[in-house]
Amino acid sequence: MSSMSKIVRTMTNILFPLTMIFGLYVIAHGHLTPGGGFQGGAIVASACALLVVTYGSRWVLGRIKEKRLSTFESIGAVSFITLAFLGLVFSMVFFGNFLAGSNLLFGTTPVTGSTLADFNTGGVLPLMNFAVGIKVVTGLFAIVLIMAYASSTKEWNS
Amino acid sequence: MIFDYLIYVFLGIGLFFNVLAGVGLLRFPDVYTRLHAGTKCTTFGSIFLIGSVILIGLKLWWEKDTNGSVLALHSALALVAILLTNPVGAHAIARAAHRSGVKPVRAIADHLAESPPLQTGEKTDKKQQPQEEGGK
Amino acid sequence: MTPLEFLIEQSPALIVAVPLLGAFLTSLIGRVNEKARNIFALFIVCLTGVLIAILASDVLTSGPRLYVFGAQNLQVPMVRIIFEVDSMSIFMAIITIILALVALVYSWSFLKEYDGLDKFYTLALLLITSTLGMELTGDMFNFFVFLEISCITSCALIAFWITEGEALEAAFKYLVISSIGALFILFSIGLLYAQYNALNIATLASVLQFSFVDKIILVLLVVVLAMKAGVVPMHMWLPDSYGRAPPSVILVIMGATLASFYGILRVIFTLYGEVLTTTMRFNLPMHVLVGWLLIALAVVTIIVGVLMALIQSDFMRLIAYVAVAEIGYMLLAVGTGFAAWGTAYATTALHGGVLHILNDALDIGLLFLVAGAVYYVTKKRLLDDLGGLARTMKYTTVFLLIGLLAVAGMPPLNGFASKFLIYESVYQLNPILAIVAILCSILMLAIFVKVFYAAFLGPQRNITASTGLKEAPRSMLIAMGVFAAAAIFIGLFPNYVLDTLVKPAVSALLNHADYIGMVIGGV
Amino acid sequence: MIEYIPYIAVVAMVFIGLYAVVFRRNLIKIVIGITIIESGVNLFLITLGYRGGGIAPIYTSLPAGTTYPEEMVLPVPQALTLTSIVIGVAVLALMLSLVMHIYRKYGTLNVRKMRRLKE
Amino acid sequence: MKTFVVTTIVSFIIYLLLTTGSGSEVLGLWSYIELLFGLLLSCVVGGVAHHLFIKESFRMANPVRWILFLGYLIGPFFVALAKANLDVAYRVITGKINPAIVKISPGLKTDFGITMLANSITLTPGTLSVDIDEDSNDLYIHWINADVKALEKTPVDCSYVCGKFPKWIRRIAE
Amino acid sequence: MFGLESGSGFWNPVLWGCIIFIAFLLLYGIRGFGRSTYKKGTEQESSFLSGNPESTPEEMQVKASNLYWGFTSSMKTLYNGLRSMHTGDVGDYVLWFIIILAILFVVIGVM
Amino acid sequence: MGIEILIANALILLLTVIGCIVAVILRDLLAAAIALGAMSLLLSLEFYILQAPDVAIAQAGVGACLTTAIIVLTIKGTKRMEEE
Amino acid sequence: MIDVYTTYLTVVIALALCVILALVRVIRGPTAPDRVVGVDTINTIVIVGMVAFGMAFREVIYIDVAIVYALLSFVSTLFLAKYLEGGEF
Repeated sequence: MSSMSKIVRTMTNILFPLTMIFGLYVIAHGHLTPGGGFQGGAIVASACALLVVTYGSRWVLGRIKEKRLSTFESIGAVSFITLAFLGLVFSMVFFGNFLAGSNLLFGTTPVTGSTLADFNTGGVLPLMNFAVGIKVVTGLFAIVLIMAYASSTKEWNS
Repeated sequence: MIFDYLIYVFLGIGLFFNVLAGVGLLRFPDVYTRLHAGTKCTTFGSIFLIGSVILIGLKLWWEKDTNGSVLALHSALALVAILLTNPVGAHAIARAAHRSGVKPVRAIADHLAESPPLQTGEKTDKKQQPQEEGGK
Repeated sequence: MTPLEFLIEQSPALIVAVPLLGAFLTSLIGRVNEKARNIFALFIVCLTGVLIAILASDVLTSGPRLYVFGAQNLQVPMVRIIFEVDSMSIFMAIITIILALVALVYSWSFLKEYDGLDKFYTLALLLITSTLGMELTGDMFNFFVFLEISCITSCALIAFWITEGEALEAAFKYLVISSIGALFILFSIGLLYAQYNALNIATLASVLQFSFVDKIILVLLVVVLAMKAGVVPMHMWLPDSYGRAPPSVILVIMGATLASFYGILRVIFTLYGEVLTTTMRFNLPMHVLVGWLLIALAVVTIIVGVLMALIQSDFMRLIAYVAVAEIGYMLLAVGTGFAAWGTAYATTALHGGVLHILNDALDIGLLFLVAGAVYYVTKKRLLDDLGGLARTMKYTTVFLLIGLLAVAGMPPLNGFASKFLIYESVYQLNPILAIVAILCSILMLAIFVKVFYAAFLGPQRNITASTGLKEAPRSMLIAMGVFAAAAIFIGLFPNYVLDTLVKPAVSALLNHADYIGMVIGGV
Repeated sequence: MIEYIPYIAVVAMVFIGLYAVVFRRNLIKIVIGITIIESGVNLFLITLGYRGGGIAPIYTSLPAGTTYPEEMVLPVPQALTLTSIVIGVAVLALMLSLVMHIYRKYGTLNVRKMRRLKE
Repeated sequence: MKTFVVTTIVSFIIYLLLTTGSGSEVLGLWSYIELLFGLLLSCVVGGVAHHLFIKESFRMANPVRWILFLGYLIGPFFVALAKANLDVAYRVITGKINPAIVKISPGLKTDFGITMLANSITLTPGTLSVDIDEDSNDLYIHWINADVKALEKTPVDCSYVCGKFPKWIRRIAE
Repeated sequence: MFGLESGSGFWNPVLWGCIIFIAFLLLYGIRGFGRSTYKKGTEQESSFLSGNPESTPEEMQVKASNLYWGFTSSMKTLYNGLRSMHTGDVGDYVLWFIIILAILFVVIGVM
Repeated sequence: MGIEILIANALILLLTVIGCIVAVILRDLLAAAIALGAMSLLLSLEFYILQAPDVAIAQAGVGACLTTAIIVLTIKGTKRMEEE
Repeated sequence: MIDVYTTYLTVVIALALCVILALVRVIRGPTAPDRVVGVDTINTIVIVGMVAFGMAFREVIYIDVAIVYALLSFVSTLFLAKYLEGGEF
């Protein structure tokens, strides 16, 4: 509801894209470095929590509805499972990595050992990381948002 | 050789100020003065500690070690993050402390307590930010 | 490869994946149309049922199945997720899917007037997924994950009637105790991994040493799973949550509870079976001691469950305590079967116990559905406020009679068939146990006489003329009718079920070497 | 040597958490206790995977000429811990939202007063 | 649109810093797919955050200001920071404090400017920004060693508390 | 096809059905020996109470919670113990769990 | 493998356990939440020492920010002091 | 060239001692803001400690954790501060 002081708000405006790009970096490089869908998702969700704490939950709810968040969450989960089913379709194995070694998107075969991290590897893993990331971001953000809203509203029920 | 001593000096300064922060936290009488110690000293100390890492990274970069230079770059980003967040956090804590009713100990003046209650910036903010932005 | 063969080959994965996909698709479809969502959820469960039937026909004819996720062949290190399906798993999967199907049909009209149904369907399908996963998996850690998912989803489902404080209280208690239990399971899995560097049930079973640490692991696993199954004195969460959740939710949760019971069977017979039957202590084989420990827990469970059920005045809570006692009967049979490993009556006891899992699901499920129908019509929980329901709810009364006679073990209903086998075999182990079991069964009948007399006979109480009383809606009657018909069918033809499903399941439990050899030989 | 010190901490954390759950009366304290137990178990799992002098299990950062099993810390316990952390967040969020609802209904956070369901 | 582009570019620069050393195709530092993907992610960030990142104007997009800003950081700011720490060290050891919360009105207009000033004040000798008046941009400052002479006026003169900072910041941010 | 056999006993629903049928017939025969003068809807139906006014059916029906009063009051000590066991306190739930764990640790650990 | 990492390890674990104890003992729930946050960040450092950066990121993201955040929100929604 | 490993691990030990000092403040702190100040200080020290560890182990990814931490500890500080301020979330 109430927002914090102007100094905090300005710094939030600067830090929000910074945190977000960092979280997306962690998600995108999940198959190369530590991190992945969950960790990056938690970081991005924290960035959104930053918005909640500085601007108040009403302000955020005026911009994005909780229903849309849960729709996105379902979409993330569905796309994850769909990738698994695509593995079943293309390589006859559930969760099959049908993109690995295909030289298409993310299809390069990785080089073993201490090399420069090649982004274009991993097959379906980066895609799955993104699906998980969408789910985690929206899920955690929805949790924080709803709890923030509920904690400062006196007359809610259900 | 000089370089090594420089790093030791950096580390020494950094550690000294970090310890000073801890001591200050224990010795000062109230929240605001503790914030002085806890914010300034740790920031300054971490500048020097991370600075030493950056120095080593620069040296490694000179020696064509990619890993080391990337290390220094990331450390610099961590330093930037600290520099951005630390003072704002201190400001938020100080404001919270004042609003939750902690009086500064031995204060000879308190203009904030005398002034009328301050607005939070919600209304002005809404004027600047019309509602149509959400969906884009 | 024909499509059917492909389906058979992939079915273990699909059984888990289809409801998982359905769970999230339902909430998307629910945005568009509510009726379509209900139909879709039912369709998903039916599809899963078909897949389970396909897998069952394959497993029952040609032995256990191994399924490795994401690999064409098993040349990689054994860190893959492995599903291993034998007759016991498929037996439990059939029970789960029957309960789920009936629950969804029942909730069609039972939950119509409440909101938040999107989340209900999502969570119910997730719970079904996790229950099936617990039953089909061949990997300890995977088991933990599914167990934990089932904890979370069932907690959220227990709190379905979120406007009632008691439902929230029950959900909180359940979540506290089950998450602590799950953490202990994780701890024991860590110990197992540290010792043997493997997480596969079969691999672990083949290398288990029964050192001191293994004893700790055994106790941790068995006690936690017993807690999840509701064994006294760790049963207190069960009446709380069963008494306060909607019946259609209870059915699904009951599937998870029975899956925990299946976990006990899996741990004792498959994981520790080899070791316990060959180790000797104090001139006694280890399995006798463990079996008698289970029997002791079981007897306490039966007695406390029945005695507490006698003094309950809340309809659903009463049935929940009876469910606790029923768990005790199963555990008694399993303990007998384990203590008397190798004898003929041990097999009989296990037949009775495993058949009783099915019967428990059907009978207690039927009783909960009846209680739900009573609640739906009268909006009252306490037995003291009810009366004379038999005048208006004729079908429900008949179903209640069938259910309570079946639970009390009266012929010719299904409860009798399994209890008969249990009494017979337990009598041969120790007559006193059988006498206790029979006495408690008689007390159970007395309990239901109380229910029938107080709620269904006598004058109608506290009924205002405006609301009136009607029969329950049709979908609820169908759901109850399915269970009642199954109860009568199993009561009349126990041999049919025994031969097709139970005997393979019990032989899968007893011949753990097959289960182990499946992985060791397969790699 | 380093791999044995954390076990003491694990035992301490699990027992502290159990103490909080059993003897503390506040609902939020119970939740905190469960979080502490969970942290202890996570630490236990990570410690199991640790090997003296090992390096982090990352494919691309292997030193040249080394192979998988000898030099690396075991990766499986870390995967297990990650899963456990994920589940822990879900449990925590669910519990805390339940606590909020219970407070609205019962007007108290005391466990002893939250006993409408007994016997 | 303009805000979107600027936000995207800024986040892309941060992404580039994070992924330095990922390949050797572009300038020996990045690989093509990394750049492509980074651009995509930056667009996502730009789409989400552009209204927040740039609120008032594009004043700060001017590179001259950035150079000034760097000069400010390395020059007066760092010196003040060092002085501040020696000051705190002195007070920690001796325990001599004479605190007050005072009001100053630096006369800065923009949000960014006042934020910069507040942060500088927090990190420099003996002062800590406690609160801010949203309308008039007046700062309330906790001053660890208050000067009695300065307290005679109520908004206290800036030069006692923060030296030449407002001038610098006015040059950078306004 | 029908029936169930354990080591020492057997169960056959068909046989059971025949026996029940015969028993039912017997009962029906016995019923024939009853009084034939009973008439519905006459004074014979109403109950006879001397002294007190007649109570309504709601009052006459024993409530569910009082139904087994004799049983519960005769086993009062047992029930008091059981009631005090079910405190409804989360801490106690966990405590029971830990107690069982400890007991089994001791029992199995000794072996 | 020097003695340094041993000492660092032991120190950090000691601090973690102290954090746990403080989180349990304190009657002020907000203070307990703060102590839990401190505990979880020290735990993250310990994961770091045990060569698990992956877990450390997760623990940092979850333990440092989200756990504290939602506990604080819950305290806001209920009440702060633990009653007797 | 100095021995990076030993040096930076020593730095970490010294930082752990600083954490002890701050933790005393967290335990003793008479008011909640005092505890928050203590935690804030611990946060900064731990971030520096992470960077030092990353230098000692020579792993870039370890420093990523420090960046994450620097960004996220700010959020938790803000949550605590806003609660103390008495603002509605």
